[in-house]
Amino acid sequence: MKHMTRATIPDDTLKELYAVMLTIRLFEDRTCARYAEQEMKCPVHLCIGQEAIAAGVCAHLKREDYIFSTHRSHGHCIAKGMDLKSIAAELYGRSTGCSRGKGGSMHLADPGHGIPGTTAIVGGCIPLAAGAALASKMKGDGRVSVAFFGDGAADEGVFLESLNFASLKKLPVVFVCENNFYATNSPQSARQPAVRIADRASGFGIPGVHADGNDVIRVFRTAAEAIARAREGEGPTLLEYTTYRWKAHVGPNSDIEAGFRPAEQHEEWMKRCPVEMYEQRLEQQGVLSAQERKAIFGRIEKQIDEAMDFARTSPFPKPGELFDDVY
Amino acid sequence: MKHMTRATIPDDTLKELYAVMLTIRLFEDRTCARYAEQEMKCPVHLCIGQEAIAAGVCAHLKREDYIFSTHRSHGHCIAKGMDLKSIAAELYGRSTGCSRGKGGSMHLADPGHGIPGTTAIVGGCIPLAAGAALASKMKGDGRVSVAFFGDGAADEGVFLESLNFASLKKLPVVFVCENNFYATNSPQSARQPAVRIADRASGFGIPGVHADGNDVIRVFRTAAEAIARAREGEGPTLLEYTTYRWKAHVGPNSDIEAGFRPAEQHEEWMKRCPVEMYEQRLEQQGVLSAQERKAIFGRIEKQIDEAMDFARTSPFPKPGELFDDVY
Amino acid sequence: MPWTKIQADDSHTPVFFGGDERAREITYRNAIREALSQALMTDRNVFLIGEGIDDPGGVFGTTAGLKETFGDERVMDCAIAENGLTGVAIGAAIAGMRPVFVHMRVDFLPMCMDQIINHAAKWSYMTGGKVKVPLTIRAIIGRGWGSAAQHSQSLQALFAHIPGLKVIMPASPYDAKGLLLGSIAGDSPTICIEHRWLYDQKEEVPETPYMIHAGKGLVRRQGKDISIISTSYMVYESLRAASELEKEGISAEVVDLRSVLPMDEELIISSVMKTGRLIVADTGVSVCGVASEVAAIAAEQAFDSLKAPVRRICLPMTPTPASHVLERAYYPDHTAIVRAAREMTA
Amino acid sequence: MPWTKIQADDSHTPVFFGGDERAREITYRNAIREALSQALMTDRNVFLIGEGIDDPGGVFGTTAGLKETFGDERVMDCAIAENGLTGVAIGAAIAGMRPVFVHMRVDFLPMCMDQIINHAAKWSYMTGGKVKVPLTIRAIIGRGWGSAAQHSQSLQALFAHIPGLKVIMPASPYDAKGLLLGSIAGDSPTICIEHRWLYDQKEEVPETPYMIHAGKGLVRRQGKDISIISTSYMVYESLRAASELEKEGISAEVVDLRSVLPMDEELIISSVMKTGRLIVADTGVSVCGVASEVAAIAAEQAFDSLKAPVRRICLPMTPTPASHVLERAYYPDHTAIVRAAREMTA
Ligand SMILES: Cc1ncc(C[n+]2csc(CCOP(=O)(O)OP(=O)(O)O)c2C)c(N)n1
Ligand SMILES: Cc1ncc(C[n+]2csc(CCOP(=O)(O)OP(=O)(O)O)c2C)c(N)n1
Ligand SMILES: [Mg+2]
Ligand SMILES: [Mg+2]
Repeated sequence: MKHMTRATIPDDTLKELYAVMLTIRLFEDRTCARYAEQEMKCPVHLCIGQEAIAAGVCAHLKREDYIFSTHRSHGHCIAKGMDLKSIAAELYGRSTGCSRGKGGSMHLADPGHGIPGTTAIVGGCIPLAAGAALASKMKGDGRVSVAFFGDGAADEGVFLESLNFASLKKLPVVFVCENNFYATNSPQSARQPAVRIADRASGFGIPGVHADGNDVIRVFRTAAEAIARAREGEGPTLLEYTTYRWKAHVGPNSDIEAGFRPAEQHEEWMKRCPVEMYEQRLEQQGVLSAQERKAIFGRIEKQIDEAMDFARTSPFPKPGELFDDVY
Repeated sequence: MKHMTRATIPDDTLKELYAVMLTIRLFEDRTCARYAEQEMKCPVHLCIGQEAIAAGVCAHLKREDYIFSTHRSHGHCIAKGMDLKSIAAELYGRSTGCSRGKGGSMHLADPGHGIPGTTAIVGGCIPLAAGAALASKMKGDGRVSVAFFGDGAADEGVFLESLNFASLKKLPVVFVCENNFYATNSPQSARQPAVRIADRASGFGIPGVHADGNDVIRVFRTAAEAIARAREGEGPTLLEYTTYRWKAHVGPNSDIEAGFRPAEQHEEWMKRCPVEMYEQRLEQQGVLSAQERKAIFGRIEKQIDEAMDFARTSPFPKPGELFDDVY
Repeated sequence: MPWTKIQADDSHTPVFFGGDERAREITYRNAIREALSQALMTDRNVFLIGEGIDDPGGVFGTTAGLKETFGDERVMDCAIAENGLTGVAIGAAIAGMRPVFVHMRVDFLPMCMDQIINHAAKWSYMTGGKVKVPLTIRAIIGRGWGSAAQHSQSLQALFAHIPGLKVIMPASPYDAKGLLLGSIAGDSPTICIEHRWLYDQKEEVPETPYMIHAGKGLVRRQGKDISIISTSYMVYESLRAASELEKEGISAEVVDLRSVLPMDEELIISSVMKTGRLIVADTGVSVCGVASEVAAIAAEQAFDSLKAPVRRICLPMTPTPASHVLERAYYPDHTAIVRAAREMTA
Repeated sequence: MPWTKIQADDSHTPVFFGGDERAREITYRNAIREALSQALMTDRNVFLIGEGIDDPGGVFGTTAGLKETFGDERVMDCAIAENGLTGVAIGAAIAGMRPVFVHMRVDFLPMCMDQIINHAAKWSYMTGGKVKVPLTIRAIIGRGWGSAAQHSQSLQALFAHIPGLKVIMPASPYDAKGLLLGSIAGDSPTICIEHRWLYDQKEEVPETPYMIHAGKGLVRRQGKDISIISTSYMVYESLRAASELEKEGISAEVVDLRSVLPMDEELIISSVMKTGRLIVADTGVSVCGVASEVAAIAAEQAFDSLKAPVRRICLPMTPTPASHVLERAYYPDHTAIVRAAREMTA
């Protein structure tokens, strides 16, 4: 698979990457629009601005491969192929939700699509991915596991403990750090010395790669190599992608006006919108006509309409279900 | 202080290093001899074979500088200047012990000598040292903190969390990893990929230095630089010293016959006894005559005799003291 | 010691100092902020640390503006690395500082249980009392809005089980300020559990600094038929229940524990001896919880006065669900207390 | 499922299967080793992990020789990195394995409380029951020889407070084998707390694999004047106390809880209803502990039968001291139980 880093990418794949990114963007946009109605009664951590990473990484994963993610997981779950209906219904607290209304936005799960669950404890998902990879290695099932997490999670001891173990056992796991420079509202400089997160890998004998996380093609190519390495039994890779969160840490609003992050920084990154940049690129390369784009957009909007309708017309769990699923 | 790495070391210092190493060795030997009497009713983790590190590092510390250590702390406490009497009495569970009989061998403490306590939770002492260094930085008291810990502790997340924080805040702390290749009876290869522990430092922007931990002069020189860096406000250093534990993980016996570690490995390291190698070196250099050596030996043995006598004639704590010191 | 300048108040008075002209109605949130601010002002060794502590939101307002006043060395934002940084705080405390570690949720404390349980709680004892750990850890309990299993636990019992710790749960602004100042000034590691639903509560609070020491509860409302012994936010549900019960002719006494370790056994016993009936209302789950402890104390030491089986009003033994429909079934409120009281006095 | 081959036994029989010719007296240590060995043999998805698990000492003999038989992939030594490796074990369990994580002491579990409490315990619930965590964690309680504050805690209550976990405390070889096999075969995260002083206990144990499911206690000795409800090693102290009491004409019933979450409420209630008096003897400290829970259950559900105040025989609320003189004052034994029983029946 090493050639993937150079070879031209088939048009279908290019278009699929676009469709996935757009689905994430539009789903999150719709969540914002609906959130004020106060019917999604759970905290939402939106990934608008970070779509390229989910799309570029998951493009290489098979349905049975595992991903583990965090509080900010909508994009990863969508990119991994999860049904929008079951996500929307979970946000709406319905019994048709992927976690039967028990999990909410922070605990999406769909084992049928290789999504065994997401955790809102920072760093928590990283060893879980290593553990699933250990299972795959022991079973010889050929699966790859991916952990998505933020720059904030990179400071938790479990991250480094997981790197150590995964390296020692040469596990088929890829650690994907989405560095959006903030953990809630703490800038990286308040938390870490000025060293790339990717550079922490070498101390554990693991390759660490940094790339622009808003360029889906760069993500696609670097992830290709890491996932191929994992699948071929050569062990883990740490990927660090720099990107930017457009919305507040939690909720549908912007936090820029309130002074949580510098306005110039935000503007700079808004200019580098991963969806738009990619759209232009595809247009320039003649891969995607305006008409096709419209069609994709329409198809996705329709899917989201259906998902939201499904969610809002679904039944709520019965109070007695409170006591189910504890064990 | 950078010149310390080259400059000739004064004879007095050379002799003092010898005396400290020998004190540790003889104290531990005596503990072995006495242990079978079953009057020291606590687990002892002996540091025979590893004396050069404690001696070489602590030689640069002032009385008010802090050290934090582990289950295997006798050597560090002796090198930092702690009274043998109060150590012995603690091993014997007496109220005259440094921790009034509450701590035992694993929890020696002597705040008057910059030893605020030792912890038997692997890795636990590392952030404590960083915290004391933070206090020193905030107070501007010019003190340096040292954390002593093993190769096993280097895999705990807290170690890496501490490196990150100490680097970010440029704390006056030195992390001293005594790599004796084993954690209890697990060899390094069962726990870590083949990368030097010292190499973990660079991912956090910290210098990492490896040296032979059985060569007290190498320890002395490398520690000089790290402690000077810390004292001058340039931040932390990670020192990794390779060495070997002669006795079993816990207790006064050898574990070689029972097959816990390879006999050849053990023999190889016994040939590299830190005390003997140094003795020969000093003799060759004409720094220490046979007569002086004997005098030092005699003086130390007498101190140890006194310490053990003091301990064994000291009163036990009263049962009611059980309820003191909880808060 | 700058702390001698601050007056201690163990007077059991539920509200403000008589005669302090500067007592004003302020919120729980502001009472906490005032305590922190006065501690920072009074003692150079006090510092605050926590992820997001200098956030414009200011940890629900409780730290707002403090960085601006005291600088980012003393109001220190930090990495998400709870165990390591708790160790750092303990190390600093050992070396003479008085750190206050702030966590947005108590759910994150399992990350640093080792440093809390094995180090902070035991250091004084292990060193024969020679070295103290004057560390205060603030942790917030959430509730509602689909926060789900990992963001709405109420874990005070985990700490109350550990000798060497103190665990305070202020329910009122006055107590929040006094208990926090008492804890920061004290020499023992203390966990302060705050409930988010209390932050808007108002009460008269003196401006002058004062301390309340952990270990004393207080009677929030006198009664003679039944004792409702409660913690934190459940004090309000208990008071509401007591009002309703009054209409039915049942006189309920409401006790606010304020501190769950040490726990005010005397007060529990005297209240139960007076009323003969006990309901315990705690914010956590029942099993091996604070409510079990109160019930056990009553069964051991006020047994002869008990006229009816004890009742615990706690969270059920399930993780917290997300859907608001399930949340409604999950959280007990004053109606559950009223129901229990009716049954017990029937 | 290979597990269907193993017969479940919830028969409450304290000892061996009648008719199993291969039942032999073996030690607690060997009963555990046999359970692990049979689990490894029966199910390819079972593996063991733990620091020092393949040590020649074999974790007090309980894993001795297993690496030689099953290889170092399935009997896996590992780094000292409890939180990360517990996460690894949970991840493996989520992906279909049945790991058994072995810790030399329960004191090290605070290091991985987050993965246990926030992940293992909640994963089933958070995923609406779609994903299970079949993880068993073995942790050992120590006692004596100056192990001091950080090496002799008995922390079962911390886990028993967490919905979604199971917590077993086998006191006998038969139970150790059956409960362990039941836990490894089950789909819930289970903490198995073993007491070091039990390892040499002997009992007849069938060679055939069998399972005991968590949640059922048993009466170890029938009595009518007083119930001594106990856990783990304290079962033996309770039995010893019962023998002494018998000489004085006091008939004590000894109940072995076997599992503290779920707890066998029915058995507690029925025993107390029978005897009217309750002593709880647990290996941990009292406050917010397992003993509080048992006392609370009795005060709630067997109140009308209670003839005397409940008593808890537990560790005092201090960290563990090192000096043997203090250890002697610290650890309660059968004499404390006898004294309490005498007072209660006087
Ligand atoms: C262990 C733990 N500590 C603190 C929190 C509170 N918290 C939730 S998200 C977050 C920031 C995470 O930052 P990062 O990992 O960079 O992810 P991002 O939100 O930027 O995607 C924090 C501190 C938590 N959920 N878990
Ligand atoms: C958190 C924790 N896990 C496990 C243990 C049990 N234990 C005690 S010492 C030790 C090995 C430590 O190895 P290392 O750090 O290399 O120090 P050494 O004993 O070689 O000096 C272990 C696993 C412990 N004390 N604390
Ligand atoms: Mg981030
Ligand atoms: Mg070692």
